[in-house]
Amino acid sequence: MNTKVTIAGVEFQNPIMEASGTFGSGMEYSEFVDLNKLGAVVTKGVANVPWPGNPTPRITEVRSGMLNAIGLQNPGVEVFCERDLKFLEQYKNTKVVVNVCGHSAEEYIEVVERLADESRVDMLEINISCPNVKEGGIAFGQDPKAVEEITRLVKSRAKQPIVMKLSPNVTDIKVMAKAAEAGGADAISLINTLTGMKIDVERQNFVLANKTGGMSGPAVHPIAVRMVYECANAVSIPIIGMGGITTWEDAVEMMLAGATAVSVGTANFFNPTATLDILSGIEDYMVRKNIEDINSIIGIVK
Amino acid sequence: MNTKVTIAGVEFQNPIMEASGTFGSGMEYSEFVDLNKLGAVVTKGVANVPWPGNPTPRITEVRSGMLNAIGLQNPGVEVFCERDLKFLEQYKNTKVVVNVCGHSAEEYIEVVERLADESRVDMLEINISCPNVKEGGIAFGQDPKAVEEITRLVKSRAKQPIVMKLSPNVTDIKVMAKAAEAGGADAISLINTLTGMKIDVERQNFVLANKTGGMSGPAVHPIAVRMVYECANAVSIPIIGMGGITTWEDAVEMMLAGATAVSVGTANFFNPTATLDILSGIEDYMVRKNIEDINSIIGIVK
Amino acid sequence: MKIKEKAVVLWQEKLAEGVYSLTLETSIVDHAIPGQFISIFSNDGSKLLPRPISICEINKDYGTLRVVYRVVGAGTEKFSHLKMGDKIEVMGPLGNGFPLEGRNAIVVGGGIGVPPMLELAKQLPGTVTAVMGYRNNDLFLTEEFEKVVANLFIATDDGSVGIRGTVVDAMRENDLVADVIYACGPKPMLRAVADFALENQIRCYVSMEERMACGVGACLGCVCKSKEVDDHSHVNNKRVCKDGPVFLSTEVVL
Amino acid sequence: MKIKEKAVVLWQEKLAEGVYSLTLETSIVDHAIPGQFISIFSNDGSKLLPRPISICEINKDYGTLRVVYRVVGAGTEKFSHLKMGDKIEVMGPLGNGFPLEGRNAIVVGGGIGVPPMLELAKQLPGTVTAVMGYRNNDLFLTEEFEKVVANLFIATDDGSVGIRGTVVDAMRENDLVADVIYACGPKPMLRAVADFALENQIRCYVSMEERMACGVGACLGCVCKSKEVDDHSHVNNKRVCKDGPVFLSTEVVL
Ligand SMILES: Cc1cc2nc3c(=O)[nH]c(=O)nc-3n(C[C@H](O)[C@H](O)[C@H](O)COP(=O)(O)OP(=O)(O)OC[C@H]3O[C@@H](n4cnc5c(N)ncnc54)[C@H](O)[C@@H]3O)c2cc1C
Ligand SMILES: Cc1cc2nc3c(=O)[nH]c(=O)nc-3n(C[C@H](O)[C@H](O)[C@H](O)COP(=O)(O)OP(=O)(O)OC[C@H]3O[C@@H](n4cnc5c(N)ncnc54)[C@H](O)[C@@H]3O)c2cc1C
Ligand SMILES: Cc1cc2nc3c(=O)[nH]c(=O)nc-3n(C[C@H](O)[C@H](O)[C@H](O)COP(=O)(O)O)c2cc1C
Ligand SMILES: Cc1cc2nc3c(=O)[nH]c(=O)nc-3n(C[C@H](O)[C@H](O)[C@H](O)COP(=O)(O)O)c2cc1C
Ligand code: FES
Ligand code: FES
Repeated sequence: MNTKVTIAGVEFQNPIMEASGTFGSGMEYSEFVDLNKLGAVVTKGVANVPWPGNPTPRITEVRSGMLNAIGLQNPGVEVFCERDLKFLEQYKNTKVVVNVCGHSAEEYIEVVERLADESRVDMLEINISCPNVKEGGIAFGQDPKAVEEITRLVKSRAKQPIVMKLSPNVTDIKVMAKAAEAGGADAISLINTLTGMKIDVERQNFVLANKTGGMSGPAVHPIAVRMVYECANAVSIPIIGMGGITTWEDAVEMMLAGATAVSVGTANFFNPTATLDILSGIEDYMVRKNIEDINSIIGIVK
Repeated sequence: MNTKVTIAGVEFQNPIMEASGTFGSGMEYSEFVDLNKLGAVVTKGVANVPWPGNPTPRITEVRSGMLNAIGLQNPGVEVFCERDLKFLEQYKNTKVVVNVCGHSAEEYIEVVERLADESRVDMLEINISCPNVKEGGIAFGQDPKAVEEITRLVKSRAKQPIVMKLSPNVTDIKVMAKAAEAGGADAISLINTLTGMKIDVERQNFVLANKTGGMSGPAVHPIAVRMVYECANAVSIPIIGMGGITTWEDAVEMMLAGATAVSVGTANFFNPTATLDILSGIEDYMVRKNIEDINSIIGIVK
Repeated sequence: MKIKEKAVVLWQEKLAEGVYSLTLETSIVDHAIPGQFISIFSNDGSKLLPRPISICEINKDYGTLRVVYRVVGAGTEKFSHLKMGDKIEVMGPLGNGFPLEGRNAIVVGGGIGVPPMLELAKQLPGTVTAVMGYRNNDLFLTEEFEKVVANLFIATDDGSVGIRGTVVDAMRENDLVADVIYACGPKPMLRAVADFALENQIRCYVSMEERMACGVGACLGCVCKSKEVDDHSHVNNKRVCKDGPVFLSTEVVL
Repeated sequence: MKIKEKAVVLWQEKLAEGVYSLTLETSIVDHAIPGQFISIFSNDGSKLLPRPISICEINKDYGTLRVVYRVVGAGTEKFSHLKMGDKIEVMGPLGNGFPLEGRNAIVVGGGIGVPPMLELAKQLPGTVTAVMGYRNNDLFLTEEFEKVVANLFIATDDGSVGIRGTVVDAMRENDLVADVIYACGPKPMLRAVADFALENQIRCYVSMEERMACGVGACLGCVCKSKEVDDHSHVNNKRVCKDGPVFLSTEVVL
């Protein structure tokens, strides 16, 4: 039985990753999950310098999901390399995908160049879709010209393959996927969070300090599957699918729709072993359905 | 205590309507709900001629919501006037909002003109956002020029006030709201359903015959609140808010965000008295919070 | 008159592998007739749509309804854990139900289509022959049918009980005749029974299934193709939940 | 060592209006210390995030943990219906817990901040004075505190029991002195206690609250402002779930 998948020449032992920002750099969850068993660890977004993020409350529950407005708090790329990458050294079987954020093209470039010679970094995921950053972030991800341009810039400086992470808050996700492909992206990942809002009716005020937050969790899964399906039929670069994946069925759905690999985000918060549970569910499915190679199910539902 | 709200000169005894397509023309639910107590009955989309809709399965459950791909099955405007409007004659306290669908501008116009002299029709809701119609429908709702144009056309022929119903499947809902306003809309309503997909992993096929379906129910509520809030701050015409309203809190949230009235859709399916339960919840809230006039809470959260 | 209320679980038992019998105390019973169904709702806020389940027995004296269901997914799995005294949201009675006709009736059930035939068999005015199809010898409800029908024939896929084959094989092999047939089961079975009825010029009612949302005829989610133009939308689509689930085999496309 | 598992409800009782005591059998107890908390999960698939609840008592002999909580929303409302034998998903122990210090300690609890002080009071090495604030005479846990502390002072908002006023009023009025103070309760109370401690040059630990998602330090959802640069992100944000919930009153912005 083969569970290996390859994206832009990088071979992952299996298609299960966790989603950026939901797993730190794996440290905290290593008490629950043997990181060496994951396809990849995808780190929390890293910027050129430390970012303080948004004021609290940053988190609120919504039905079958949550809103977050962390605002990309992170220690900056220096501390990240010294601490997080060093920590990840010990997990040789697992690939490391570093999620990169920035307020401007220059900031992305700075991070990408700092990471260029870090051997522990197998791939870069460029977050052009975080809805919680005012100046840059989502603006990039909602304009195809900007997507193509930033992709081209980042690609020209990056030593590792680059995955462009797309925002679902767009009229036509296919246009964004094609823009990333045109810019030279090695792969795309989707979906980032959908912008939502919750109001406290007793206090008559926003629940989140940031007013809006990014919605994630099982509630968004049908939208994510639709978008992955649309992109799979619009571009020929591989797709990392995510959004609400909670059970192995959700992951298989995403792969049938066209994802080469999948990321598990919010589910970690209520099931710290979600990634490995999903992996073993997929393995059982393969046995039951006589699937020799996981690659044979990618995108077969048309 | 005043629960009356006014939209484009039409006075509703309270801000609670049901959402188009989830309540027929009220007949089936009149066993559970005294239609005379609702702010308005909003009918299922009506076209110029009968529409057969999509093949089945048309319905599937998703977490905290559902997907539907009914495809606007309806008996056409003639039967609608003879049967449904006649039926609604008896509910004098309740306003009637007729939801209008079409494949082309001409088809919308035909319906609007046929309804012009029907005294039981208080308002028209123009559905330019149904994701299940290939030829027209959503294409209109995703292009601001088309929105403005169809609004202008319909407005020029309609005798009743018109509400343009917007699609949430867009990058910037404010742009669409402004386009409707520019075209002369008397109000806007939002959100229609978000396009989603579900795949059956055992059969390795789409669950819905139509492949994609419109997602509705509590899962979409945070997105709907965000969009209503954005529109309320972008246009000065009134907003009918909907999307996942299930409890009175959901309805109040929507009004605090800027909706003058609200529609309850999917919730009817699991709670046939949802509309009236929500109404009485709001009344209790007004008493508890000493709110004399429901209008005083509209859009106060900024 | 349709009701939505919390029913009380009086009794639940396992009848066969994955098949459960649930007896509910609910005032829905007051207006229920055979062939109608109820919507059962989950207590889980992420599972909102009803699970439509046919009525298997109606006991007006005790104010109880019985349903028999197979565990096929997350909803029915949760139902299978219900215990005496638990409360569960139900709505009904829904649908049209079977018209009670004929001096000689055959009731045909396949798999989880068997249960609705029990109350029907009890209430039919004439002589009733039951033909029941199962996968294997893990039968259910057969003893209860024996008590209320004149003849009972069983067909199993693996031949472990009764005839090896389909319910139609059983009907043919036993040269069954009647003036009306009632059938509930998988589509291919309904099709075969309808063909048999047509050949033998017997009036035939079939009970249909479709995914539902409202259960009351409002959402147009659950339509099946009808041969004639339908009353609601005039487009040859009948609503299974409202115009059905019981249709003449000749009025729908099977 | 953190564990996520299904705990068994051994006992639940109502202590005061809307306040419940829940005793759980769970192996989380093996590594739990006072001031830590557990995440309690709902069985409802639409409510996914944990409800963080402080540990009120630790009984390693029986393998049980006790928590005391107030019903404030849908999640805690559902918990209040748990009965003996029910199972519920929990994760823990989470957070750092209180360091056990001092020869003379004051433990201060306000409202639903009272419970975590009980196990702390039991385990503190020195003499313990407890100061508890409640809204009114609907007290809870006071009898249990009486058994384990040297002195117990009560303050109520309405003056119906003990001193009318705040816990700090009670501390001032009774001229309480100590070499360490531990406090849990609403922010304004923590602020007042911290000020009192500063004035009197007493070391003071406060237990903080924030909305949580992961509960283990990964999501950065639950930060509070710290005076010094934090170890994780170097931006003066400490994670309540991981770096806390217990902080020195001087290291955080209250
Ligand atoms: C009129 C009618 C009468 C029925 N009577 C019975 C009965 O007496 N006994 C019995 O065991 N089953 C009966 N069924 C089928 C039963 O409704 C489904 O097996 C059940 O809804 C599955 O729910 P689940 O949550 O376990 O499965 P899931 O697959 O997890 O359900 C997910 C969704 O799909 C829907 N769904 C799944 N399978 C079906 C199906 N076959 N038909 C319609 N909707 C489906 C569910 O209602 C739910 O909305 C009947 C169906 C209909 C339409
Ligand atoms: C470290 C810590 C320890 C706590 N210890 C206790 C305790 O011992 N006893 C007790 O009664 N309460 C305690 N709380 C508060 C408790 O977590 C909330 O009252 C509870 O989560 C409310 O859940 P709900 O579903 O009833 O309310 P809802 O308002 O319906 O909850 C909705 C969401 O908001 C979150 N939330 C609501 N209120 C709070 C809050 N005050 N703090 C953090 N998240 C909140 C919930 O976790 C949930 O995600 C503690 C909180 C923290 C952070
Ligand atoms: C708390 C939280 C923090 C996140 N931080 C990031 C981030 O730093 N960079 C990024 O690209 N995506 C971030 N995301 C988005 C997730 O990676 C993922 O795209 C999204 O949550 C959808 O997946 P899910 O539904 O499985 O969580 C974050 C999501 C959550 C919930
Ligand atoms: C079964 C179904 C049918 C619908 N039909 C229509 C329709 O005919 N016209 C329309 O404008 N919206 C239609 N809608 C969209 C609803 O009116 C509403 O905008 C949407 O469902 C969001 O609200 P909810 O989450 O409360 O259901 C339909 C929705 C559902 C679920
Ligand atoms: S389920 Fe809504 S019409 Fe049948
Ligand atoms: S709750 Fe995730 S870091 Fe604290």
